[in-house]
Amino acid sequence: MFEAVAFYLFAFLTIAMFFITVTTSQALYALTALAAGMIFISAFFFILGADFLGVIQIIVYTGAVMALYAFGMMFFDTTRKVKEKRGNRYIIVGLSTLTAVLIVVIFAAPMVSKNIVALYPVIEDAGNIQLVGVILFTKYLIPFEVAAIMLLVAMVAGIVLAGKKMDISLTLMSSEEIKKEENKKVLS
Amino acid sequence: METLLYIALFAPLVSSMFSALFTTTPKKTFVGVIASLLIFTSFVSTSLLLASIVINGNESVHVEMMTWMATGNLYIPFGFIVDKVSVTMMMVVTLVSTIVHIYSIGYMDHDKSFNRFFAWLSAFVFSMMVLVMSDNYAGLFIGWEGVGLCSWGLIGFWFHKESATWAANEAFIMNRIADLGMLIGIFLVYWNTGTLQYEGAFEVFKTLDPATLTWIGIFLFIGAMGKSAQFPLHTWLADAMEGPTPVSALIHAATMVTAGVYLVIRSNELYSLIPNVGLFIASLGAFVALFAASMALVNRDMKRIIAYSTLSQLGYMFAAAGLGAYWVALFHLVAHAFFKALLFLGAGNVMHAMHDELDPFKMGGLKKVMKWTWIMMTIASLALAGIFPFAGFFSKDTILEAAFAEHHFVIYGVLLFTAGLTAFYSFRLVALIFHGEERYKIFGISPHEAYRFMLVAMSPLLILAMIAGVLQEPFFHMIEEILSAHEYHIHSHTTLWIMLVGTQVFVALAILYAYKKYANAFIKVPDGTSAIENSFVYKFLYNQYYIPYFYEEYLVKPYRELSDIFWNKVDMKILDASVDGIAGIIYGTGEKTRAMQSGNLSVMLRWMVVGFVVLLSLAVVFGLTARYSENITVIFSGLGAM
Amino acid sequence: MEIGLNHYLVLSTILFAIGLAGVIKRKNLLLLFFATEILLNSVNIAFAAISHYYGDLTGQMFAFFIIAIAASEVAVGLGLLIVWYKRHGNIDLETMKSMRG
Amino acid sequence: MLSPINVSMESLNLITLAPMLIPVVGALLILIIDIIKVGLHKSLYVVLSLLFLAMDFIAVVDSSGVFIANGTTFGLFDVMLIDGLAILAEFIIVGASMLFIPLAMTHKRFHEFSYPEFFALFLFMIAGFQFMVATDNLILIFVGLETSSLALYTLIAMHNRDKSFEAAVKYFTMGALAAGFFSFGAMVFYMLTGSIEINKIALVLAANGYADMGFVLIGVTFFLAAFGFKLSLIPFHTWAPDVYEGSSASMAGYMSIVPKIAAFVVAMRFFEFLVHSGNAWLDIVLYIVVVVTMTASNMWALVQTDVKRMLAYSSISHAGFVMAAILIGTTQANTALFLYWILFSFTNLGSFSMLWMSRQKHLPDYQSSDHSYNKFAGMIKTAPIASVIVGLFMLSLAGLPPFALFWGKLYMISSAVAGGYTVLALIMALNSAIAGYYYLKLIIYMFMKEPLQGSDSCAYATNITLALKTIVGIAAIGTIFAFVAINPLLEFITAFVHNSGY
Amino acid sequence: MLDHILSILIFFPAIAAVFGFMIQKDSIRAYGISVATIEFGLSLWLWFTFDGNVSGMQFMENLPLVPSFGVNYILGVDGISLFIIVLAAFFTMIGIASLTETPNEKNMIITILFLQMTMAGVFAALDAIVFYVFWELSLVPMLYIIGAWGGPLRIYASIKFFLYTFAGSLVMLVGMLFMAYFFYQATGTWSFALLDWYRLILPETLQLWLFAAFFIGFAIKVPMFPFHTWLPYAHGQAPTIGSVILAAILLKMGTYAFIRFSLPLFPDASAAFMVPIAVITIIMIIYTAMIAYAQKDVKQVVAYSSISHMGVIILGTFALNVEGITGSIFLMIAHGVVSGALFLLVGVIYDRRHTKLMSEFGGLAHIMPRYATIFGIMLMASVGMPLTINFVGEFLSLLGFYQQSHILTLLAGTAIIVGAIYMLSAYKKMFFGDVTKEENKNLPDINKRELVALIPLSVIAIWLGIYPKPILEPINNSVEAVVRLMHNKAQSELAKERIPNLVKERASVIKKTVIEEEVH
Repeated sequence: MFEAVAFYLFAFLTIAMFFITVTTSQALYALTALAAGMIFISAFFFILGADFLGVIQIIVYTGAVMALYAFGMMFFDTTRKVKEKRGNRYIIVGLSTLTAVLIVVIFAAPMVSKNIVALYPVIEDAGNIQLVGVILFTKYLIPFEVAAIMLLVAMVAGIVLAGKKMDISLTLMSSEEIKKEENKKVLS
Repeated sequence: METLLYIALFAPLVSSMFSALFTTTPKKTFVGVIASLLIFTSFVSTSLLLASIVINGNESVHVEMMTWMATGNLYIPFGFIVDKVSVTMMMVVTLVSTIVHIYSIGYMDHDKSFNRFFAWLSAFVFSMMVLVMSDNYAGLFIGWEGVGLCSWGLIGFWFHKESATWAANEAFIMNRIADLGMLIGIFLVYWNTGTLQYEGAFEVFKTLDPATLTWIGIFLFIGAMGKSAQFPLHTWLADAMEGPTPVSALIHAATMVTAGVYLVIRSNELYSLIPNVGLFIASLGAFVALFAASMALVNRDMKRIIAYSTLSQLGYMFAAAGLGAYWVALFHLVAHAFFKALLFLGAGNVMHAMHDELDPFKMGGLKKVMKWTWIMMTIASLALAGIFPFAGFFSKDTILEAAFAEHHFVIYGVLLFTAGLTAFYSFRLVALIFHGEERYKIFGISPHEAYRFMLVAMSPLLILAMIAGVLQEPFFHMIEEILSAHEYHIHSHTTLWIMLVGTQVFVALAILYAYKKYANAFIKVPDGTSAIENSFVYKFLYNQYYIPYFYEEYLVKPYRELSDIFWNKVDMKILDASVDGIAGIIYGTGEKTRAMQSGNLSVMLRWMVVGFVVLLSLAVVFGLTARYSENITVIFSGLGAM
Repeated sequence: MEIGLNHYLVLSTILFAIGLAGVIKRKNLLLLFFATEILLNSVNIAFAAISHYYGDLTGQMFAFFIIAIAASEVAVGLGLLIVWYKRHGNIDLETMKSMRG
Repeated sequence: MLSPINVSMESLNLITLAPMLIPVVGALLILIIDIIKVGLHKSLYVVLSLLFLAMDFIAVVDSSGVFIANGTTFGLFDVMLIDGLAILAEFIIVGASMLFIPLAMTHKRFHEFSYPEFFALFLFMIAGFQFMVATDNLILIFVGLETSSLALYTLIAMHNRDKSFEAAVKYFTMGALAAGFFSFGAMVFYMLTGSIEINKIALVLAANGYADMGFVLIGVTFFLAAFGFKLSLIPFHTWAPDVYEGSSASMAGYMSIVPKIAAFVVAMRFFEFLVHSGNAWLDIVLYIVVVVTMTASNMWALVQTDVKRMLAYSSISHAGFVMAAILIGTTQANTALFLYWILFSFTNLGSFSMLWMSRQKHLPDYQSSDHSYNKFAGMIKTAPIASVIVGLFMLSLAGLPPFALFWGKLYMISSAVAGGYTVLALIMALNSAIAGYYYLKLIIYMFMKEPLQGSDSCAYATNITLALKTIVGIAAIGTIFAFVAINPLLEFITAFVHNSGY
Repeated sequence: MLDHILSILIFFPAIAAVFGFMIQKDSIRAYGISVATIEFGLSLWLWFTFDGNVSGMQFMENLPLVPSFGVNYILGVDGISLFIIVLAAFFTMIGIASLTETPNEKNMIITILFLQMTMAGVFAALDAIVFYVFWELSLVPMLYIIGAWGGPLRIYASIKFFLYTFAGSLVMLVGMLFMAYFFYQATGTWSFALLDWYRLILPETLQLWLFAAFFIGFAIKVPMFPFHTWLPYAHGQAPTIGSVILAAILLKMGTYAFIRFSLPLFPDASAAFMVPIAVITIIMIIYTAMIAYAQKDVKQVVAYSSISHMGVIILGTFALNVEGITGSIFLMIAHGVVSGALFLLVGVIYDRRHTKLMSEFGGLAHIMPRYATIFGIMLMASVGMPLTINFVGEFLSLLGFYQQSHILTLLAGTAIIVGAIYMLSAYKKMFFGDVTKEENKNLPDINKRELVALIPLSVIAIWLGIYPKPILEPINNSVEAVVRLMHNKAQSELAKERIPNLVKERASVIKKTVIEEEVH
């Protein structure tokens, strides 16, 4: 019973938050709603016994991602009202409703799940974090490392893109201008 | 013997090529002389061949020079045969052409294309020899087309004249129509007999069924119709008179136009197997005889009148050949060649004298200045009219007899009536030209007689026109075996005599009427005001039954217009446009739908989602169908739909 | 009233649809990125739920990596936005139309 | 309680990881060098990258030896995978990258090549692609995909001008959406089978007899959308022309080859069993997608005024053409895919390199874009050899024999015929004819038009250096003399594909 | 060397063309002429060493190219292809020799040499893919020739030419691949070798489809109605040499391919499609002849006349008997010579007046008698005057088809009428009448350079008309082999009936020899 109540409560909250995120015209509201939605999602993770995931969700999303977005917002000065044309509302509403309805139609149907063998079964007497750790460093070691590389890539990319290097464009400068620029650097 | 044959055949070719060497140089008389000599050589060789054949009896000379085409079962050699039929024809060809060549030296004296003329003329003789001498249908066809080509070149000899080139093309194209028939005939012969050699084919003909033979006969005759200008392919002959007069004498009177008759005679073994076709040929011949004569009655162009008379005489020949009297046809062909060539050459003299004036109404009284020509043309006309004892009497009366003896009285009647017309228009011409007032003086022309040597050259024809009749008996004996000829005997001598005398009287009356009407001093140049000129019959005849008009209006013009439509409308607007249209649709689709790539990220995302949703709905529909397929089947079967 | 896997799946689907709607609706790039986050998060719920109901940890792993991916995407995406903003002073989708056709 | 886990080094099969590690190490090395000394010339990084790529190539050769000896080999907890597809794809990825990287050595300076980060990211990207193809684990595929994609977005943006930012943003945004699709699709399959490894998914689905067809189709739809984005299948292609136009010509050429082959391999792994499941829906949908992609992009290519954009659409069309192989699904078709792509790499890289060679920094008046058609008008008069080479590449792209791509088309259409898709074969053939037009258009501009007034004769060679010449030379030779190499290639590829069970 | 003479014939001009880039501009012409002459000499040598009594392939070469896919470099000639190869070399030589002042002469000559390579390749190839390679490759030089040296619409014309043919041949390629796949199914190995394919007997329905696929490729190339619309543009815009080679050789690829592929591979389909194709050819013959009559541009007259003549060639091919096929092959050569010469002749006047409109001329026979004479000879050859080269071909083609259908042959035979109509009227418009235009009064007559090309062509046109045997005999032997093969492969009643059995007809052969003996 608790589970059902919690589910419906958080389901309602999440949907509401995300709905606000995509519909509001105030960027700040959107950001806040998104962050709230993320936290509510972590609630599901806890309900489902995925504690590690829940923690990560809060740390990464609300901690890192939202912070980034917040910085971004400050930078972009989007606190003012975002103007958006309301032309193609029907398309938007239609498309998304259709998608939802279609998938719901399917998923509401009973599933025939046979032959499913849990490859990495949840062991009752071990904590979720322990289990995750074991799998992460055996089976998913490589993806884990690759994810690290990915983060490195993202970091380098972020630095390159947002850094000073992109301020002048060598692509658009003629060779004389480039020369001049280099001399300036040497002098400075 | 073979050497003689080759000389007879190739001397004209040598002559032609020799003359051709000088086509771009100014006039050189020696070209004409040498050409004439070479043709004469051919004539001599032919005479020797004739002599040897006559002396040795039935023997023929047959050579096979080389293979022409050989593929599959088809085998066509360049083979030549000189037998009694072909040698007769060769004699006519070489004799007349020798005379015409010599005559032309004078006639073409002032023409700057003198050399070219001899090249074409000799080439024609060569082609004609090939036609005559070939021992197979394909070889015949070579000559057949060759004479057509030379005829084109000679009709259009004065190519600066629009009318001449037009007439040349008309002649060529009309002949081509007939040649198609001939070609089909040849194909039929090949696929039914496996060979194109006369000998082999004739052997097999005897075993074929009449239907096939009829088709072969018809198609070959279509070929003959074109070359011999039979109705309805006759219009080119009159127009062909645009060519120089010696050409008319040689090609359009004596030799080429008789090639059709020759073909029928040559294939007598075929036509004697299919009397029905023969009867058709005879009927058509009789019709053309009358038809052409009627047009000659009112025409006002000297050469055209003679041309129509040629047409008419060709009708006689076909009538004879169609009735199975091949030797008579051949004999008339020979005799006709002599007097008609003479008539044309005489007309040539007149034209020369009158500075190419052709309307006899503008002449008159020329006998004073052109005595020899007058004599020659009168005799030739007498021969043409069939007055005893000239050549025409013997040949033409035999045709009448043959028609009578074969009990084709309608044909006989038509031919008899035509004989009267022939006499009338021939002497209308003679009377208008040589008798009566000297009307030409109004036009300031001072006529003169032709060169002496031209007249001398014409003299053999004059003599032959006069005495050819005596050759009838020996000719018959020579030819009787090969053409399975027999003399036509009217049952009673009385009938025969009545016929002969009657015909003569009829013809003589016609001549007298012509003289009475046209040899008087009151003839004026018609100006289109007289009652007779406005009569329907006159106009009808004068306009050649409106047949050329009909051809022009209903064949030539539609062809041209249809061609234009095909090009401008069908080819450009439909076919080409549809190809371009396909390309255009593809390009246009690209042009129109490129707006989909608006560059707007939102739209791009939307496309992506749309694509996804479409796929998804398909998946759902399909998935649901798969899942509930059993239920659906049940429902449908309940509805009776499945 | 037992909460089954289907409930979570339906929830996930609804969230995904909301995300999708956001993606096609938003003209502001930053808000657009929010929508993509929703997409990924909705999948995470489903993964966790399946993982739970199957008693298999793989789903959680997937969700974990999805979170990592989302994070790095944010970094790069914001980098790009910053560059664009520096040049154009806005992050409006409608201004990105220099290439078309 | 958890039991300790013993892992033996042998069971890890570290060799399976070697090819990917090399570029990662290279990238890190480049980053370190940059930290130690700033402002080194780009040639250093080019050569370093080349070296690492060469080593990578050798490592791939080595793993192909492993494959020949042992067949399909798993490693590192069955996450890594060496099979024929992986090796072939890696050959193409590494080979094409080796052909691409010297294109950095242009005569003019361009922004991206002036920074070592470019080369580091480039190597990371290659590693990402390699991870993507050398596994059948959806997680690793996803992570590899994102690694390479994120690097690629940056590389595009680093060209540093408005169009390239725009391109990068568009690519990125759509990529994010595609990532959403991918993860949802993976979720569906995980839900259906409890597994995220493609071969296991296939096994489970087969064991169930595809009972949940509806769910499978939902999953397939999501994957199709995700791959469709990566492979630029219509209607998920909209990024392609803009991104190609926005990025530098060399990068565009690279993008038309390497990311796609990686995606093709994944798609092949994924769709292979589905196509053979006798599912009419997938057949129909793939059929439509393939035909529409080929045809529509051809039509759009017809109306382009910029050569690079035209080539972008033509690349979409080629991708659609090759996608047919996945639809057909026979060994011959899969072989044809690789053969086609190898030959396509040479030709397409060659033609993009020719554009790259002629890239100006400032557009003259008569030019509306970087590589508008009229830039090439009358090129035969001013730069005969260059124009002959461009013509050659165009003819090859059009599928004119005996140039490289003809053989690819030949084998591909043959596989369609042999697979029973006769109508598809005809459509493919006719599409080649449509495509002929726009390739021809460039040839016509080069060979048959007069040069424009005021055009600069050396505009075509403005960027030329020995490195570029070499690359173009290699591409040209590969294009012309492809017929010599077809047989060994064919045998090699057939053996690899066949032994991998595809 | 003889073992590889075909390869040499193919690649010698190509290699020479590559070296040609090194030659200085002013000397390129001499180089081109000498290369083409050597090539022609080689082709004559090929003819000389060719054994006319052998009906099969000679000078075979076989080199594996993609053996695992059954693509091999197989070459060989028989009587069917030999003379077209010789003709191609001949026209390349004549074309270069008679080349008038052109801008970028060097490019032109190099292009022509490449073209020569592709032409030799098409006719020597015995592997479908090798054939296809050369077939497609021949488009490129032609595209360049038309597009770079053509008239005002040259680009449109060249694209149209290229794409139309390209599209058609791609369909053909699908057909070839299907054929190979069928071979694979039957034998378990891939093969594109034509001689392998000959051994295959296909089910009739499949034959129909494959025939159609090949037909589209060939018909566009020929070009057959209604796929012919590219040709007038191509000819109308191409420079003289382009038109000459296009008409003389390139169009023959289509007709040649019909004999090489369609007939022996699909005898049943050929028999089944005989009547529809005959109807198409009749439309071609009459319809295009009428269009030719409506033209105002003399080059277009010749161009449309080409289509009309191609109709006769196709008709002869689909006679399916020895006479017809032999005739059609002979007519290919004949039409090559005649139309090539006619285009050269048109080029002569175009060089002088820079117009091809007939209304601009008139009375040229006065000013340029030699030109008029040669034109006249070719005109007569074109209308199929006996003792010219065309007649032999047309006669045999029509003769052959007559066995199949009387009425269709009668209709097709109108070729000789309609042909005469447009040709004579064109000749009349150009050469007859008075000289009306002032510009025409001082035109120089034909010069030596032009005579170099035209005299040999005139001689050939007449020589082969009188004595076609040296060509006809080898053709005949090879065609007999083809017909025999077709008859043996034929399955349907219709095909058995339409394709003659040569063994059965031995009886009439004996009869022929008997007649020959009697004659001697």
